[in-house]
Amino acid sequence: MSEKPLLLEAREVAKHFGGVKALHDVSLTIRRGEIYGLIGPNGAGKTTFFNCLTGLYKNESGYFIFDGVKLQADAPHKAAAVGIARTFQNIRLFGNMTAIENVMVGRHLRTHAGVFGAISRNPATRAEEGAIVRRAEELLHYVGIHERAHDYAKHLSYGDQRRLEIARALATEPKLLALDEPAAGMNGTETEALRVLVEGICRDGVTVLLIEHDVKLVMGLCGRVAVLDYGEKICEDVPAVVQKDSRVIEAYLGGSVA
Amino acid sequence: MVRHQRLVAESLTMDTLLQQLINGLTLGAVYALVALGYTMVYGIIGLINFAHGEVVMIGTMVAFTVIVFLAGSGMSPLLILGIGLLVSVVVCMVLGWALERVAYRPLRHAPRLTPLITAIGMSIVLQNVAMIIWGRNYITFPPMINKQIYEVAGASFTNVQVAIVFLAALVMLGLIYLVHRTRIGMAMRATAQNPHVASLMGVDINRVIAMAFIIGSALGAVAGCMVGSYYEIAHYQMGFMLGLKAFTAAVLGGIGNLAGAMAGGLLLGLIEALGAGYIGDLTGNFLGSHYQDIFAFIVLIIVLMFRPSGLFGERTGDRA
Amino acid sequence: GKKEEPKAAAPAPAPAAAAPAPAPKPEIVVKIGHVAPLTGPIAHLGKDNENGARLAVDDANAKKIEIDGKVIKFELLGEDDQADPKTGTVVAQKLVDAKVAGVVGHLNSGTTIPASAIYNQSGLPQISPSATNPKYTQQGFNTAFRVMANDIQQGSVIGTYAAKDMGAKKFAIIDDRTAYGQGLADEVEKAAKAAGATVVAREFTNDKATDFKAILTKIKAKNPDVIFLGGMDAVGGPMLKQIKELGIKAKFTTGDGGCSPELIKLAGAASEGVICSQAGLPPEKLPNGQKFLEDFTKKYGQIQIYSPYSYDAVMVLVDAMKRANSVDPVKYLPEVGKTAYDGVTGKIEFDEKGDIKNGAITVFEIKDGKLTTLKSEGGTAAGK
Amino acid sequence: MNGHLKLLLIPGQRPWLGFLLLAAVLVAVPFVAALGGQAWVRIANFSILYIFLALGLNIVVGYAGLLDLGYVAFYAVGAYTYALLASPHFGIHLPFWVILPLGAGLACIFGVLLGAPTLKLRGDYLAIVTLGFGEIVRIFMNNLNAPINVTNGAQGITLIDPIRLGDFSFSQTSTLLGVSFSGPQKYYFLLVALALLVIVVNIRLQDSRIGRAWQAIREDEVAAKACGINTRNIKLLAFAMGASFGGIAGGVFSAMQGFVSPESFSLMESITILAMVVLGGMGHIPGVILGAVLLTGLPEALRYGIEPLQRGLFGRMIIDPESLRMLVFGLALVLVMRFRPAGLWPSSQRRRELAESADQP
Amino acid sequence: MLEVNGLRVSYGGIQAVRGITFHVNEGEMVALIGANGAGKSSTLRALSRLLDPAGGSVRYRGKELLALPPHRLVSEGIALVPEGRGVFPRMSSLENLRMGAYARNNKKEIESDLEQVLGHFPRLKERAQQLAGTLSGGEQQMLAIGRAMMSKPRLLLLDEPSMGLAPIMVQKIFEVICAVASEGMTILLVEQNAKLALEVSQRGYVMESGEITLTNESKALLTDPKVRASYLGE
Ligand SMILES: Nc1ncnc2c1ncn2[C@@H]1O[C@H](COP(=O)(O)OP(=O)(O)OP(=O)(O)O)[C@@H](O)[C@H]1O
Ligand SMILES: Nc1ncnc2c1ncn2[C@@H]1O[C@H](COP(=O)(O)OP(=O)(O)OP(=O)(O)O)[C@@H](O)[C@H]1O
Ligand SMILES: CC(C)C[C@H](N)C(=O)O
Ligand SMILES: [Mg+2]
Ligand SMILES: [Mg+2]
Repeated sequence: MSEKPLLLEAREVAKHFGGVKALHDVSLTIRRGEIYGLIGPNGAGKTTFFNCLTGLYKNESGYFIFDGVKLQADAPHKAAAVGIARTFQNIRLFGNMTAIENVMVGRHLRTHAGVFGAISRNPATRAEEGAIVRRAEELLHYVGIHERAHDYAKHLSYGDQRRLEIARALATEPKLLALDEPAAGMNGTETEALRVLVEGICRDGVTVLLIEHDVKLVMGLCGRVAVLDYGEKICEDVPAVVQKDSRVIEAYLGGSVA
Repeated sequence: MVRHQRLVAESLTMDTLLQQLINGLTLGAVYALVALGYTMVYGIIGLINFAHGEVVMIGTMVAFTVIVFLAGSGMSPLLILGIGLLVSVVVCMVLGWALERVAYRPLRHAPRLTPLITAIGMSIVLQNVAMIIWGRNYITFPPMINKQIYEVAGASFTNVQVAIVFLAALVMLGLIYLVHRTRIGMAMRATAQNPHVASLMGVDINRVIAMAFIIGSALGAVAGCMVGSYYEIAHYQMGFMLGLKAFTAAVLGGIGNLAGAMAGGLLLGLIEALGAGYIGDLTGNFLGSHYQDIFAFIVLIIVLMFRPSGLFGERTGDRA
Repeated sequence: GKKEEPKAAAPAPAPAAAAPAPAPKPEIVVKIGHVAPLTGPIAHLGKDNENGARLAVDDANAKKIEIDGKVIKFELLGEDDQADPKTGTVVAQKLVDAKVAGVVGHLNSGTTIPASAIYNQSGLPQISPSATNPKYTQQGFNTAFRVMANDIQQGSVIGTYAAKDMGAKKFAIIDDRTAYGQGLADEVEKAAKAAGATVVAREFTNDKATDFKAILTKIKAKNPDVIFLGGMDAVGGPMLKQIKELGIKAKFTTGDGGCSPELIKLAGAASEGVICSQAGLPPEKLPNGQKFLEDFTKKYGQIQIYSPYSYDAVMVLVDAMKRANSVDPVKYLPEVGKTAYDGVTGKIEFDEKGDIKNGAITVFEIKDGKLTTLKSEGGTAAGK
Repeated sequence: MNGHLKLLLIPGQRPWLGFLLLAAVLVAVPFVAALGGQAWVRIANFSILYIFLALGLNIVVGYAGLLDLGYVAFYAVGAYTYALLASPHFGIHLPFWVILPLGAGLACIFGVLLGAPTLKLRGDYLAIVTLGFGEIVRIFMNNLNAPINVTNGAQGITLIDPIRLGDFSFSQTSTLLGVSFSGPQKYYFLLVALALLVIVVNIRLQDSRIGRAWQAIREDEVAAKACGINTRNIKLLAFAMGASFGGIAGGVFSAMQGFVSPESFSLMESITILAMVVLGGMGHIPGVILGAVLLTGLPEALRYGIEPLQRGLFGRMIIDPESLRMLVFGLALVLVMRFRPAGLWPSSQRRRELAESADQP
Repeated sequence: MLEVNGLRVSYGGIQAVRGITFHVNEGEMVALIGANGAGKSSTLRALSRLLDPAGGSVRYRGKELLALPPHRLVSEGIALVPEGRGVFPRMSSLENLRMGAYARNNKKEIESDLEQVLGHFPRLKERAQQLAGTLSGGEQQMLAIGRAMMSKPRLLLLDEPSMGLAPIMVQKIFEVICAVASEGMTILLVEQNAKLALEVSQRGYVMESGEITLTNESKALLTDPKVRASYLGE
């Protein structure tokens, strides 16, 4: 495992909101091809970490090195451009667009047609448009919601919306896929299906960073797990070790492990 | 060259500056009063009530009518003014209620821009109704109040100006108290942020929204009376410009924020007064008072570039 | 059949007018168009103009004028151009379509100018009672006339008056940034400078403003002898009050836009001592002036500003028809140019451009709440 | 209906018959209108001009969801560009095919300049800033007669050249193939050609990568960013596109009127154009067209209709027709929005959105 | 206490709830489970009048609920913790909690309840002045539950209270739920964590595509092979 090259390195990332230290000098490294878990109690700073990574928030200090290059993530679209895609804890789909259109938007980054192409509908543009549709269809298949391709995103059930968000993120051809609580609101059976999906994504060469409160899922999926508490990393290791860490149990897991 | 410098010196004297500050402050207070009404409605349903300027206009018109009617009755002027104000407040409250009921309530769930167009439509309707009732001509305020002119350090102001500034401050404080310290105020804020959940908490949102319109319109009436007694002139189209300025003021301060509306109004008044008063001299008459309205917008744009939700901008409570 | 072929085809499409001799019809209808903004901020002026024209039509009808052997019944077609240039062209076309024999209007230069091209193409005489932008008659249209002094004419009179007769050395000039206010104020500035005075302050406002304290304060610091306003009475009224509140001592002068009973109404006591100018001669000096005043007031209430001019404009058209003995625009248009008519505002003659020739300008002072004549400049025969 | 129009306008689809029909109707309009008088041809022309403007604004408001209350600024830029380069004012008389693209380009630059500082702003803040820009442009046009006389201030610019192709001038009546065309009728055909152009552009943009990006921004800007959309550029693009249409419309307006002055570019004009977009059906091309035609035509139709209507109802004139006319106009706005909140002719999608949001928490 | 009869909900043309019938007895805790999109949230929304049902009746303590305007429910003793939390984003946590007690008058009682709720959720105490919209997902969930409790309901409708909560908080919240239930509050619980829901409740209903397909004692449902396969992920 440790031979695998680094993909993401976070160095002493810090973020405050007024008096609240949401992230306090958090450092961690993620290797290519792994599924890396990020857990911690509510309000520990997990989502904030995602937001800093993807350029939605600006961290006050520290930095990220992604794929060997220091991230200039002052704008989310730049983060997406270098290969970081994400989903949102509170699902953020384009509700009034169909499922397939949502995924097609995800292709924006990797396609080029501009105004003149659009107006003239030249062969190159038409070819590109065709490719976008095909890729979007493939991705919907991949996450298993192709039957709903032409339904409005907001009409999909919760679980399907989560899948659609993943498909949209994958459409940007990410190297790192960051998932924020993808299993929230799913029952055991649905979570199981999600596990299979995430495993597949990883197998297909995308590194996954996963925030999740479903301990069973995290422990089953992740190679390594970091635990945040009050903005600080209190532990980072393989699941088996993390699960036994007394600080983690006290702050996060509580008495019974679900 | 020499002459130019002398002119600059003349206009930069202390008494002129003081006078301009007084001018700006009064104008600003007028804007602020109107802006408070805008903000009241905006704060609760996110609607730019373009018809608010017309409510102000109706307020002025009604007050004028009542005062003219009573002018010969031998009552004391102060009493007549009071009655005028009262009647106008009541009429505007009814108007505000009716507006909400007839024009806006059916559109609660409509796309965002729909009520905006309705508001514009209502504003046209109200203007033309006013034109039919009060005619096309300018109307003057009967000289009821003895305008007292005070002089301080070379600058002059009137009792009406004092009353306006005082009243604006009073109204704003009252509103802030209402919105932030009372139960109905809390219900208003909750309704503004999530009407469905607010009704789960036991808030009758129809009532609360109607209240906001009624209070906003009452403020409009008060503003109308102030504007009327300050400028002593009224016209069925006076509401449009006033409304626009007030809207600008409200945005400048952070629309939806009461203190912001007040601050925005005052700031706008001061910018206009100082802008018109000094820019000409400062730019060697390259820019003059004909660019007065531009200063206001430029300040607005600069403020919004640095504070995208206005000076006192509502804290957003948005996050990814 | 195809419609409108201006000029060339004009004789044909004026059936109401033409219908030559045979039928001994006692009465035929001749339509006269009138355009002004009847809605919007200056609708009060628009209605005033329309009322003036209406009174003229009524008076003309009362006289049972006979042209080419027929009794003419005039009918006024009043249109609202909303002071909007685009609407102005649409209603102009509408009047052309309706086959009016001539047009009185529009009120604003902004609508008068684009509309004038349409009237010109159709060969219809157009007389504006109130558009004062010099450009209106400089376009080379033989159909464009006005019975009102243009900004240059008037500006120089009032400017010179203030500098010479009032002896003002230091001028403060304000305009409302409308075509009218701007044009007039510029001319006053020129005249004042020509007369050796200096302009110590040039300030601006707009036609919808009610608060002028900022610019007035600035003016106060410059201590002028006279303040000139290029703008309307609705601006002048509140401005005068604020001048008083600020304790400014300078004399206040303004042009026709502010030279109205309305100004006195709006400014109240503060209007005392205001000097202002109007085109034409004072009504009391004119035989028909007083009667017009009485008739108008009885019928429509107070005059705003321009109704006497729109009254005259209609009468000029009627007069030209009489002289040409035809109501056909093609025939009587040349006669409009040759007008020499004694109107309620003075003697009306046009120069080759269509501007009023040697138009009289009268300077008034407001005394005891009334416009009192101080002096008349120019103007031919009738006045002097 | 909706589908029909689309079919008619998207080349490559079958129904030639429909195409011909539409063409026939379009050709017939100026002649039928002329039966009611040339004024109706002019009204038709203004309707098309407003279709043009409304479709331009539709890109900004309808597609990208940016509330722009200062659209008239671009219209003004185009109009003045034409006026200054084809009138005795500077004594320059360039041909229209030089000026129109120039005006479009200039307006486009303005669009970007004005758009740039506003990008961070949300909803109504954007509205007021664009409103401010619109006013700034108008105020400059109104005042740039001194120290150097650029725009001739409030007096406006007169004697602007009509559009002319060789010695075929659009302002005069001329006979072609035995049919006589009045000036307005000729402008009509020019305007129709331009309008078809803007319609095609609108349709094609909507169904494109760019169009999707606009819609995404409208739906959820944060999510759009996270999808890698450079929201700044995409928004600027919307402003620029919309603005250049405004610029062209302005140029044609200048030529048609022969006169421009700042009063044609007031805030009310921006508001009217916005009302056309919203009232017709935002984001939906046939709806926007309907909105533009209706809002230009209605006040004029009322001009003809209000008097007979009143006489019919009450037997006499109770209220001045013109007060009533605007009153009815205002009421019409209110009523349409009341009963068709998504616009008179919304896209099926929007109608659906609305139906649902009504009972959604 | 609550009798639902033939309740139907539709969105536009889509039927989300197709005439379901169930009841909740006084003092009971009842679980409603089902897959994504089964119609559970729609049911709760209809009960709490967030949306108008297409048909059916809801009797609550003998009264027809559907006849009441939504804002009267809270004074009848019904509170909902909505899906997606529905906090007032630009009000502080504290103000949100106070909004929960909007329909109550007794100031003293309100203050002591406030202390109690903050005692349950110390995290909220730390974040008392923060705008609710900026709270983390889990914090908002606690706030929504706390707010519902502030109204002192007789009948508490919970829509996925455990969503987005850390395991330790899930435990905590279920402890709180059980505590209030033991004090006599009646609870209708919608949960994806079916195992947990069935463990704490007395009875359960299973919803599938807008219909109730199964009902039984919770203990029995926990061992039902179909339930185990479909909802417990085994
Ligand atoms: N925009 C903001 N303004 C103020 N405080 C914030 C903001 N965003 C986050 N916080 C605070 O920062 C802390 C970390 O929040 P974050 O959303 O990262 O938590 P989290 O680990 O994702 O929690 P959860 O598991 O509940 O989603 C929280 O206490 C939260 O209240
Ligand atoms: N606002 C809406 N508009 C249209 N359809 C909706 C809406 N809300 C829900 N639906 C549809 O109604 C059905 C039931 O949804 P509901 O939210 O009640 O399910 P649920 O059982 O709560 O699912 P979950 O466990 O995912 O929350 C679903 O098919 C969903 O797609
Ligand atoms: C009514 C006035 C403002 C009209 C002015 N004389 C003009 O030329 O436009
Ligand atoms: Mg989180
Ligand atoms: Mg649900």
